[in-house]
Amino acid sequence: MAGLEDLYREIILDHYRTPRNRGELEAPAVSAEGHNPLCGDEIRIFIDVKDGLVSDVRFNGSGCSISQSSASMMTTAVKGKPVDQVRAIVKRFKQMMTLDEDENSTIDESINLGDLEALQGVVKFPVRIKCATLGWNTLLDALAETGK
Amino acid sequence: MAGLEDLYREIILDHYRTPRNRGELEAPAVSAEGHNPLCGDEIRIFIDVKDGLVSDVRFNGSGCSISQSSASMMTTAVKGKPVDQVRAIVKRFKQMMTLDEDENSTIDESINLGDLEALQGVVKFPVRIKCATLGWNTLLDALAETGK
Amino acid sequence: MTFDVAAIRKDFPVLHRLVNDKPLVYLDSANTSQKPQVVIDALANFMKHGYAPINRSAYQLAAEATDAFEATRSALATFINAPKANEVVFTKNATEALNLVIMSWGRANLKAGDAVLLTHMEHHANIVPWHMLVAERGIQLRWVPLTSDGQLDLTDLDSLLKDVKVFSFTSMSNVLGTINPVQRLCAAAHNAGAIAIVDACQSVPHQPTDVQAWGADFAVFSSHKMCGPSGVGVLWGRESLLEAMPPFLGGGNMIADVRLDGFTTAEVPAKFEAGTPAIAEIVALNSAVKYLTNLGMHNVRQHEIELSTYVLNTLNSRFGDDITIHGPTNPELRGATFSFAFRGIHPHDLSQVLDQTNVCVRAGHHCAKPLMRILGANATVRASFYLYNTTQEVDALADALDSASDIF
Amino acid sequence: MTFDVAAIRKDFPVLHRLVNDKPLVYLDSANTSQKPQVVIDALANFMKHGYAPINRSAYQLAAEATDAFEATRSALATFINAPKANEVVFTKNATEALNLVIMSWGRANLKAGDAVLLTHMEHHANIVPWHMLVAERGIQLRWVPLTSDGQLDLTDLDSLLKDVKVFSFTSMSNVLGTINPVQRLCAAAHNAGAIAIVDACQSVPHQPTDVQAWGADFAVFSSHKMCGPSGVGVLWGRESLLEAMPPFLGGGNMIADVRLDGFTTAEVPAKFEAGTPAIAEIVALNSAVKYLTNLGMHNVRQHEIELSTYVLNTLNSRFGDDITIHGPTNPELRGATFSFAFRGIHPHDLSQVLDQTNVCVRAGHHCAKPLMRILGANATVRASFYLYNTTQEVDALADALDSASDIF
Ligand SMILES: Cc1ncc(COP(=O)(O)O)c(C=O)c1O
Ligand SMILES: Cc1ncc(COP(=O)(O)O)c(C=O)c1O
Repeated sequence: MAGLEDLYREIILDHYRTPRNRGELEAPAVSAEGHNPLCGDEIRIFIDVKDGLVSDVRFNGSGCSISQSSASMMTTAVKGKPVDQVRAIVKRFKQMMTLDEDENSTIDESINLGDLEALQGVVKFPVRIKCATLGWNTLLDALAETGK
Repeated sequence: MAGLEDLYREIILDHYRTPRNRGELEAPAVSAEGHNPLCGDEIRIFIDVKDGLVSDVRFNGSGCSISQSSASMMTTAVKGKPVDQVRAIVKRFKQMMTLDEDENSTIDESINLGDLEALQGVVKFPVRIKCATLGWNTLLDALAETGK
Repeated sequence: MTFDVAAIRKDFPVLHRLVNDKPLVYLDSANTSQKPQVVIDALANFMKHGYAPINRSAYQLAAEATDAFEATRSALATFINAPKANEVVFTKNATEALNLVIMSWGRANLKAGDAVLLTHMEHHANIVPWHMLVAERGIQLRWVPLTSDGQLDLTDLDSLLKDVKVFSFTSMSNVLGTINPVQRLCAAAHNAGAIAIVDACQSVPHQPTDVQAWGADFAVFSSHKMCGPSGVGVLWGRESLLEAMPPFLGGGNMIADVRLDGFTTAEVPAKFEAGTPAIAEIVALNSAVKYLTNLGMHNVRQHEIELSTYVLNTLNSRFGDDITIHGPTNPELRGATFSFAFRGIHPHDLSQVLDQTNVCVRAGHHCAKPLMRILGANATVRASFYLYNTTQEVDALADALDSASDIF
Repeated sequence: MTFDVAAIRKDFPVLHRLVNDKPLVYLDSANTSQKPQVVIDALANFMKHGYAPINRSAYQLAAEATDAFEATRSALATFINAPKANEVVFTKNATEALNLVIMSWGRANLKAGDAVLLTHMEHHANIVPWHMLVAERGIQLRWVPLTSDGQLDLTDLDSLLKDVKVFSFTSMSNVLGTINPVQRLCAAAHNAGAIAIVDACQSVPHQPTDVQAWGADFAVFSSHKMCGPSGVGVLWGRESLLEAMPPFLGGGNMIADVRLDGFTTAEVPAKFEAGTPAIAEIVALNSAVKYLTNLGMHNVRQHEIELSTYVLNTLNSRFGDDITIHGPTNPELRGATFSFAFRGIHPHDLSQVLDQTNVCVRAGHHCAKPLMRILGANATVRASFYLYNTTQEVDALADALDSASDIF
């Protein structure tokens, strides 16, 4: 539909219809829960961190196409990566989601977001940015749990 | 000054400059206090009721020309009168001070307000009606005290 | 008089705004209503020629402003058939009005263990302040459940009301559209020795209101949902109850006297109106009340019944099992507010697609998360209709729904 | 740029209104200010073309309204030099803002016996909520006294501050015009381990504000005194303090989740903004902030110093001992708000006479009864000047005062 192509790219709808890494992980994996009070979306991210690597990651919950596909794409982007690199990807992704770039932070061009670039179109729909970042912020919370 | 003749009649200014029955009464007289939160005016009414007669009445406090003269004129109007008649005068006066007549109450034409009629002009200045009625409402409170 | 929607639409400038060359189809009036030109003019004219403080100054400009301000209080009293104008208290919104009653009456009258009855279809404004009082006072909350078609299940009402001190409920659900039997509920509350608080936000703008016929003790509603300016809420309460309540916010206007060691309160309603109120907005609200009164609230209600009938027929016949409309199926038992689920499309996505053809609906939990959980949803799409909506706009909604299926 | 009052006056429609064929001399801006055409237009235009709910709906009209609404929050943060926009909380007026801090921060942090320091020149809004907390919590209040020319007597400040948890004071007296040394008072509070709450109602509209330079913890002010619409107040608070505070009003928008058995709160500022806010008024307030910013708050202050100088010279030279002007005699130490006693004429009578020539002044206790008692008066007449007032209007005031002597 005219005007919405930027939002509902095919790859996004694909991750929405066929989510990757959907499910849960048992302890010692940790988890965190995120809410979008605006629309009631809920997400839970499970991660297993071993030897500084995010060895496994899963998500569940319910929400709109943007929040679900973004979470699904996020899991494929971070799975198996070192924690440091995961943090860098999260940072890069959140930069992409910001309308006004934070002048003080430089963009790490070495990080290639790959398929995630498809979510760039969300920036034109400011109300949906929170949907796209929900899984990512929850991932940060889960990472914080591993430090405890 | 043009426009204010109705408010500041000569008799009103006379009672303001030379208040009648100003002062206090000792027990067994009773008293009540009234405030006009709008302008900070304060008034205290003392009455001595004997054998169903308001045998003596005094007022003190401070306030504008309208509140003070109205209280002064009130004391001269009720002093020595039977309580029933005093209540009737209060009622008649408050009727005069009302912009919209209460349809259900009939006006007792037998009560002649005399000099008090001068205060009729206050009705054109709605903010000042509370000044004019302050002493009268406080008199009702004082009468209620005698019943206790 | 017939209800001439085409003429009414002319009164609302925003309905003529084109967004991306298409007219606006505003179906979010349960959230907040649009404003007729007369209200906008009343507000602008007062600000241009009559703006002044109220209550505290004696000059003519201020006296006129005070009269205009108090005229709204009287007009509202007439509009809801309150016995006295001074029973009408101005707040900033219905939420503040509910907090005022719950905190002021509640703190003075409720102690640990006391029970309060609510319903499963309440708005957060009639839940969260009670939770705050639970935390502060240890009161307990009970809930009237719902039937499968979204009405209050009153089977056990009498036992639920046993030993209850307050029954606080909505006159119409902002999610389901259900119109509750307010009069019956107030009577049941009183029989049980409880007071009745009516959250009348969703009914006052849409049908005639008579707080005396209801037999309510308190009622709250908002200006912004009834064609009036934003920033104004209304609390109506029985004079004797208001008089016995402690103040809520402290400050100017609500006092009789202030000393270094304490204060005494003014009479109602001033006692509950601390600080400078929304002067211009309250003055302009009178124009909204007049506007609604001139249309006739019975006519507004009739129009919405007709719209509701058309909505139910159109959506059900066009979409059959693909659509689940919550709430009563009988238009006489509901307002023109429809929450629905459609072809498994997430409400947020659905509303985004509808917006492409300027169909403005709300997607979310509608400030009723407990009800959402009962409906088994995180969110719904809600289309809510008002006096300016037409059957063509119902068709526009249906067409837009159809196009959503192309994407998902 | 010189400050062109004649041009500014053209922006304020009400100043061209003739009452009884005479122009209005509006000298009551400390009570509430008049509104420039740009603010009225912003309000009307938004209501005509852009009105929509904020925060909760996803369609374009609502997204635009939300952006316009949040733009005001950012503009206000810049206007008072707040570190972050989300430290700006919208309330209905400054009174609610004070109640919010006092009740929310106070209930969480003050216990029986804790001391709070106020001053003898506070407005009821910064006294009554504390009295309510005295009754509820058993805290104790202390007071900074005044010097004979109406300044804070800071001789014993350090001992007054001993063991004090909060120092809450006005940046400028609404009766005396006295400008207080806010920065010094905040530093003294912090030295003593107390937080500092600044009632900035009378200074924000009249001079540059920098809450960071002040070193304050909270500040409150009202839209209606700074050329903005009525119905909006502002609370600024340090983010860390706001985050640690419990909510004040409960309802929609201030929650993260609500269940039948409890709720969790949203982030600041939403946590303190329950219910539908004054959407259109807050959007229009941005135009007032722009209007003031374009004039330049330094210029506004300079204009008012010049007016104050003229007021003091004119009234003292024309009336000598017949007039007693309260507050500082040095225009650098005061705002252009003058309370005075004149020839023993009762303030209410005096303001009535002034009104005959359309000179609008307030007579009363100005919501500062404790201060009135210290001045030994039930009431004063107060003439308060703003950016649109002229020296000719000072002359009009003096002429009107002269004519009052004819009557009394
Ligand atoms: C049923 C109901 N109660 C309370 C409210 C709260 O009203 P407001 O946001 O005007 O405070 C609303 C509207 O949001 C409502 O629909
Ligand atoms: C110093 C001061 N504080 C507080 C207030 C209260 O402001 P508002 O009436 O807007 O709540 C006022 C104005 O009335 C004031 O002058």
